[in-house]
Amino acid sequence: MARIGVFVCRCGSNIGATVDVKKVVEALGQTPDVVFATDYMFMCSEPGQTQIQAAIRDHNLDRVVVAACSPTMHFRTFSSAIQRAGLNPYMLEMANIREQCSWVHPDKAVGTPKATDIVRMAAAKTRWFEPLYPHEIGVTRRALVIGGGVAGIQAALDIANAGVPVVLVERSPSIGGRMAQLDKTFPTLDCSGCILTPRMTEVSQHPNITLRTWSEVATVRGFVGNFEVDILQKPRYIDESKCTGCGECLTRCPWKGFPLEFDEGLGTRSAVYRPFPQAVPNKPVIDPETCMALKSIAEDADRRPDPLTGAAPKRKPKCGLCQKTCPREAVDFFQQPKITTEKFGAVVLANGFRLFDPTVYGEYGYGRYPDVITSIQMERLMNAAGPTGGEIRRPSDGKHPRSVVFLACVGSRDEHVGRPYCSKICCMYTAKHAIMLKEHDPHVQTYVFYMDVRAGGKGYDEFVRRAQEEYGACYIRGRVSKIYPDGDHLVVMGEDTLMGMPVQVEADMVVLATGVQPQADAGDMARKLGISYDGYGFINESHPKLNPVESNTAGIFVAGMTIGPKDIPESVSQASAAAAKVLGLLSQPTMLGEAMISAVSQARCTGCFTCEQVCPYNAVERVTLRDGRQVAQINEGLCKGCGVCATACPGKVINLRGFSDQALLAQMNALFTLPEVVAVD
Amino acid sequence: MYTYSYFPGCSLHGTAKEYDHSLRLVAGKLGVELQELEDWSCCGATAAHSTDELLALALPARNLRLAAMTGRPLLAPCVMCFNRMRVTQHQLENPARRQAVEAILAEAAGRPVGEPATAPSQPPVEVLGLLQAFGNDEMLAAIEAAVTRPLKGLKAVCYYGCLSVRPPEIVHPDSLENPQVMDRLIAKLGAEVLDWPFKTECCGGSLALARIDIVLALGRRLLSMARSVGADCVVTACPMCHSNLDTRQKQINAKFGESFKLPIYYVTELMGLAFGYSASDLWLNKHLTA
Amino acid sequence: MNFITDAQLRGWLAQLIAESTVIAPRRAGEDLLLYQPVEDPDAICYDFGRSTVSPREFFLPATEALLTVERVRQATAGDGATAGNATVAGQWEVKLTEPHLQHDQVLFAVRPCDVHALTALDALMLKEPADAYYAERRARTTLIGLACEQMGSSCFCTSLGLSPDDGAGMDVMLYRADGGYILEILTDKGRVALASQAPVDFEGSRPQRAWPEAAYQVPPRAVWTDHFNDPYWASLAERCLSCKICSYICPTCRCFDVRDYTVAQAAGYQKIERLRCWDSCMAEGYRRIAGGHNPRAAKAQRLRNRFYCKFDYYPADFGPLACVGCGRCVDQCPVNVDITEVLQDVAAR
Amino acid sequence: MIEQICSIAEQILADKTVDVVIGYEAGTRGAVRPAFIRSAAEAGRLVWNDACTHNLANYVREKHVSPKKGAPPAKVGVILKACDARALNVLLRDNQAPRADLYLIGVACQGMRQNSGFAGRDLGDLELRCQDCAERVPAGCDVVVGEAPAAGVAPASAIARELDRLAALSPAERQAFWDAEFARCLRCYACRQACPACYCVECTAEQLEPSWIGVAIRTPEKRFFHTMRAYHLAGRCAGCDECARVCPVGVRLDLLNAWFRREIEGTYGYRAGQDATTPAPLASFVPSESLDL
Amino acid sequence: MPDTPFEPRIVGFLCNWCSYAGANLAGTSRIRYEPNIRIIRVPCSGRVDPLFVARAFQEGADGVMVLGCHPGDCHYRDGNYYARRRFNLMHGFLDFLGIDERRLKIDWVSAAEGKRFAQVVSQFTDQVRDLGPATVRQPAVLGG
Repeated sequence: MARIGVFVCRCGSNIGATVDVKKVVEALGQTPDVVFATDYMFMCSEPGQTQIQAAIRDHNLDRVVVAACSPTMHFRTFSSAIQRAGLNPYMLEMANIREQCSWVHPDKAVGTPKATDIVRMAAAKTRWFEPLYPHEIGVTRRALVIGGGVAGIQAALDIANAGVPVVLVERSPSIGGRMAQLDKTFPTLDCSGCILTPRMTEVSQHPNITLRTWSEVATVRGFVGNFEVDILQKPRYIDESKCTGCGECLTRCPWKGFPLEFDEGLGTRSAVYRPFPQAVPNKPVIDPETCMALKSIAEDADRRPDPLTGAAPKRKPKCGLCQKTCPREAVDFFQQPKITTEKFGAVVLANGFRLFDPTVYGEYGYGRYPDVITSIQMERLMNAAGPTGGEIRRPSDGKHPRSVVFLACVGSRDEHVGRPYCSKICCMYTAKHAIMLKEHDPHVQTYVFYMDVRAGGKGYDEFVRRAQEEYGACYIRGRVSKIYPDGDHLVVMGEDTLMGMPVQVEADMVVLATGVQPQADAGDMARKLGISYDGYGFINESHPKLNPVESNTAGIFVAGMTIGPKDIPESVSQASAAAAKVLGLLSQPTMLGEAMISAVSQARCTGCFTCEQVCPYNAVERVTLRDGRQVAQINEGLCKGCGVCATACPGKVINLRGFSDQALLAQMNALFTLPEVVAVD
Repeated sequence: MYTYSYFPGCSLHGTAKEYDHSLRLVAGKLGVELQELEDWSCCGATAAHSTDELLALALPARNLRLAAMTGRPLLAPCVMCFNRMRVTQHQLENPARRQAVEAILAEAAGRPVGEPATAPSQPPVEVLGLLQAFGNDEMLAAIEAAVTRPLKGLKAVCYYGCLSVRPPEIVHPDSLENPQVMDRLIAKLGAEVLDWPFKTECCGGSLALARIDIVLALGRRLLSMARSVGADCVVTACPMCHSNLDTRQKQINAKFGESFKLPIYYVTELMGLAFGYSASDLWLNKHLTA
Repeated sequence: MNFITDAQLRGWLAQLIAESTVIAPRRAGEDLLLYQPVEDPDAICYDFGRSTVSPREFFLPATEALLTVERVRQATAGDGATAGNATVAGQWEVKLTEPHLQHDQVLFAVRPCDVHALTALDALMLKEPADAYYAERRARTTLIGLACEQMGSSCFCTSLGLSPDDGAGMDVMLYRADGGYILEILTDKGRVALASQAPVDFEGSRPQRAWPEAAYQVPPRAVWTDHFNDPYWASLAERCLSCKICSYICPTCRCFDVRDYTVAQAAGYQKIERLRCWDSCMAEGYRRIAGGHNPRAAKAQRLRNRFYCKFDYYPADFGPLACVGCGRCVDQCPVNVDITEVLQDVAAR
Repeated sequence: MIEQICSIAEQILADKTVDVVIGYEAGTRGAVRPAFIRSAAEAGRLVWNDACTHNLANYVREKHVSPKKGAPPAKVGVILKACDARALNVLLRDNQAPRADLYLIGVACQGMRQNSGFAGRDLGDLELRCQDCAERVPAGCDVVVGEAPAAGVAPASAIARELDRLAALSPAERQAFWDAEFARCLRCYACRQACPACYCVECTAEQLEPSWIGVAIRTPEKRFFHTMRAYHLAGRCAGCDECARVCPVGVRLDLLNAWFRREIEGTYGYRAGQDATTPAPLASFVPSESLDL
Repeated sequence: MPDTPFEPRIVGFLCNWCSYAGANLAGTSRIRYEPNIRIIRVPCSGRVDPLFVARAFQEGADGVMVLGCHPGDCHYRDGNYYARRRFNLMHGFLDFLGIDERRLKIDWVSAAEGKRFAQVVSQFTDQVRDLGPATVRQPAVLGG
């Protein structure tokens, strides 16, 4: 006979106001197997927990129901409380009478009976609880950082400096990310490159960091402490081990004039190229799309080694100048993609963001009018290492613009383009652009069309004021309805909502402050890692306030823009936070696994292995019993406790601990056996 | 090739007779059969839709029902009619609104209220504007083939105006800001189509009579842009745009000391010309600016 | 001897139906005849050989609550009171109820073999200590027999020394005759049941029929004992499905399973039922005992037990054979395990 | 035909390909019943006619669920009709019998008659499943005896029509129909015992933990038992309809299973027992498929 | 019993990561909805055995909801895909057994859709209220 104790929390007035807690307690006190029921103002408080522990001792309880908030909120709190009182931590059930009752049903007459049901159902469920004991899992003391932007770099360095080996995977040819493209950073205006490049070099030289650029995470298997990751190394066509980065090949390559990604199409590159001068590793890549040699090889089998015999190609590739010039013979046209599998204990996801594509705003004419550019292009124009050597020349005719119009919130705070959120950084970098333009050329007049100026942050609002007051940026509150060319300039038609009238500004150049959005493949990456993400593709933190850098999958942490819009200092601090979490996890040789996982009753298993078929984690193993029967067995390390197997098992011989058929049935029965009886004489 | 129920609307029987005429000519040439919708009535543009919502829906709804009964797609060359029809179809997806309108129609038709005007099973009529009907690849091919007198050397800008592209989620233009369908069509006629930024700018629309000053200002803006890109003419599919640009040109010149002499053509008129019909056939003399 | 016309019989049944639960044969589908409570005399089927399922269920129901336990918590009781704001569970008042038959029963048009079966069951069920539930049903049921007019293809009651028109054990016996039935009142219970009726006296005796000779002999117990370990049983059992059809339709099988269930629960209230349900020695779990050991795990052991129970153990322990030759199991076995074949085989070995 | 069957049986017994051949023999009172032939000499006992309705795949399983400790599993030859062969495929797919230990003798079938397999009953029309059968020749057997009927038999869809009839009723009417069916049920489990796909070590209906159903033999329990069993067989029932045949009180169990078969074939294009490899439809999915309720 | 207006009894099986979280969000956002639903938390919609639902109806539920993550977003990768198939079938089968299919609702509610959760629940509750009490009601000794 179970001895259940029920503890109903009033949560101040959160529950007390809309649920007659006394009545609930009384009803539960009357419920079979419930030997003790009480209520308290704040169960989660110290005295609340002490009360529970006292009751466990005094009434010799073996199961506890806490009727309060959602288990996602306080299950841990109470389960450790009952554990301290000597109960198995899993002999606890939380009845969620706050989020799912008192907060949504303001009427006591409704809330009270519903709460009573919820608690009774919980009590009935606990009857079928059994003590659970999480098993120990070994932990691989090695971390994977995905993304070589400033966040990834920071996380990698922090972890590595603590003595833990790190592999940093970056899909582009160099680390540095968006920050490397920037000219200056707000509000201090210190040079982005100058502060980032030393960190990049540090990464490349750090004994504990293995840098894997031009690589991607292909698949992720395993579980916290024991991840197994396939990393795909894309062919660089240049042997990194031989290449010294001398750059001879670059000067010789005859295939020039292709848009350089790093310069956002404003600059050009040759077929063999280095994304930017300070790239890390400072080694070129050959682009198979544009390289004559590689194209000739792709088209002509005779230029490839025999796939079967491996015999040398019958004909040479076309061109091949780089190969000829390379003093170290590092050029290898036949490099193949490689997949290597490595083990990690923890993962930090910092795969960054993508800028909004403004072409959907036809009225701005981006893509039609060369002098309408995006702010990241502006960064490149301003950057001394950029396509114009830091001179502000407009794309169309290379003239120095005299009048420049900035449009804020392009792809931010706009339902119509599916981006209702604020990108957070645009107000600031636009102010920065306004200031820098003036710095470059005092004759420039800048205009900024904005919705609101959002400059929360240390020295931020002052910065925007400076842009207006010291650098004469003309801020116009309103949206732009149309941009069209008139002669050699652009006409920007908009509305000044403060003046309440339409305005027209003649501009030599228009800069669109494009908003922030998740990487195009953010969803795929999240699915690879088995973590959840929101409607836009930003990763969901496991708790927005209390676990801001944890994903909802143990062992996988997140930092930077991949969670949502934020500026550099925020990204960096998140990276360090994630690093700290990783180090905490990897500080122990072993850790406790999940306890609420599946178990097979092998005596009754028919060995049909439907479970094996459905298990998303390959957690089902085949074992042969002494009597020769082959039956299923659950790998406790791999099982994540989804219960799909328990449901699929034709013989119902798989039990999902904590959610057994029995427990769930009892929980349901409790509801229906309830209102049957009115009174018995 | 195609057979459409044809909804001329008031304009094509009045101020835009030439549009109607040229359309019938070129349609015939292209083997497109137009069967004027039996007993059609006002589409509810301007006057109605700026005064009474239900009326604005009931009027086109009636025509839509008539069209539904023919089982043929409905061609409404006047962009205003086209727009009203499409908008109404959209609005009537709301059951409450639908009922209200049905009630009115039922009354008008002397039928018991509540009885659905069109059997619910009946698929909604496909409503096409001129550009939808003649802008598809198949028609473009036919048009190209029908050209006997290419409009070589004619520099044209295509003026779509507002209603043929707005609201985009209802009329589904190929592009809200930079539509191409008319450009492609005119190009097939051998004319040189110039890109210009005012394809979908405002002509003053129904302010034509109420606020002439605005209409003149907007008209001037459009015409000067057309001129500055070097256009010989402006092509449109909208009687409202046409009258605002054509009939008002003198006044614009007078008011702003301009000297515009830009003919405003209906798409179908240029088609007609290219197909070898002579200007008089097309009643080009109906234009004030020629 | 009396005679009752069809019309009279109808009237009589109508009256019986008014006074008690009348259970009679009804067509429940093609080649499906079941004894069921009837509301309307015309629903009764007279033209049948033998019911698909034996009427035993009206004496040993497939499921009956032997006992109902209600636990009621006195909310106000001192020790149930609230100490501070804490409610401490207190005493439960327990209330027991035993079920009783709502109305007297009349089992109409029951065949002699099925009543022989009841007599056989009595030997066990009414033997002290008697099974109160069975006893009550027996006592409160009037048996109105209907003599067979011929034997079914699988009937072999005559081989067991019984006769298809034997009124033994009946309260009233009916024999088909032109325009009605010859009626024989055999007990006071029968007389009471007929009280309101005035059947015409009937001179002469009930129709005498010559029934076929016994086709099979039941081997004496000694033979059974000898063949207990005969491989015959294993080979016989190979095709057996271990379904329980034979024992569930059998008029003499009586094995059951008793379990307690909570059937209702509420604040301060809990209702538990002790259920007795049919079970069968054909079922694999039937003999499984605590700890999982199963002395009759093998199909062959179980099948063998069926015949030993009928022809060896039961007569030994209680006297009568536990088979009345109704032949139901012969007809219903989906894999043709034929009890008469078994009798011959055993005898032949 | 029977000669062929006998000679095959004789041969595979003689050359020890198998230890036993499971086929059909003549029983008492004109019944046909499963036979277990262990020596070439006995092979003559085998019969083949339109009363060989039993699904012998059911017996194959028993040999394998729990072999005696140490003892090698018996090699079994078994005679299968098309429907039986499908049932066997399900068993193979579900790991319930090693193909290596089986020798499958397929028999092209002209359809079986109602009342088959019971003593002293006259054979009736073709069984419903046979009226509906479009596949007369068993697939995946080691040897097949006989040919498909010359003209492809046009399925009568007798069961399908009944499904449609029920589908046309109101939910309440359907419930009434099933309550009446289940009321008759004796819960004797003959349906389960006769079912090749019911190979659980312990039936969920009898398990103590989790205890899904009490032992009571009352309509609610019976209703749930049949609901459970039907779902349990969804995608695994190959349609031999033994359950319906053996039911002593004629509960229309064939309809329950037929409903699932039709639905699954219609929605997921899967036919239970179509082969021995395709995973069960409820143990697989297509990410893009829709939830069409 | 006094004849109070019929209030349906509705059981809701909610997956822990999306729908249950969605229900919590509805709570934290104080979005009111029909109170009839009684929520049973399961780790994944893939854990919900269609037989729980069949059972719920026999026990006396007037309606049953099964809510999980949107397809593709299952916390356990595939769980809801299996749920989708199982209920696609069970939905029709229960109807075949006489349980009006409008009494069973399968839907996907994400952790971010608190508002939607409230709407789905309220709409379904109204629907079932209109249908009236379920007739399958056969409270049974079903063990457990």
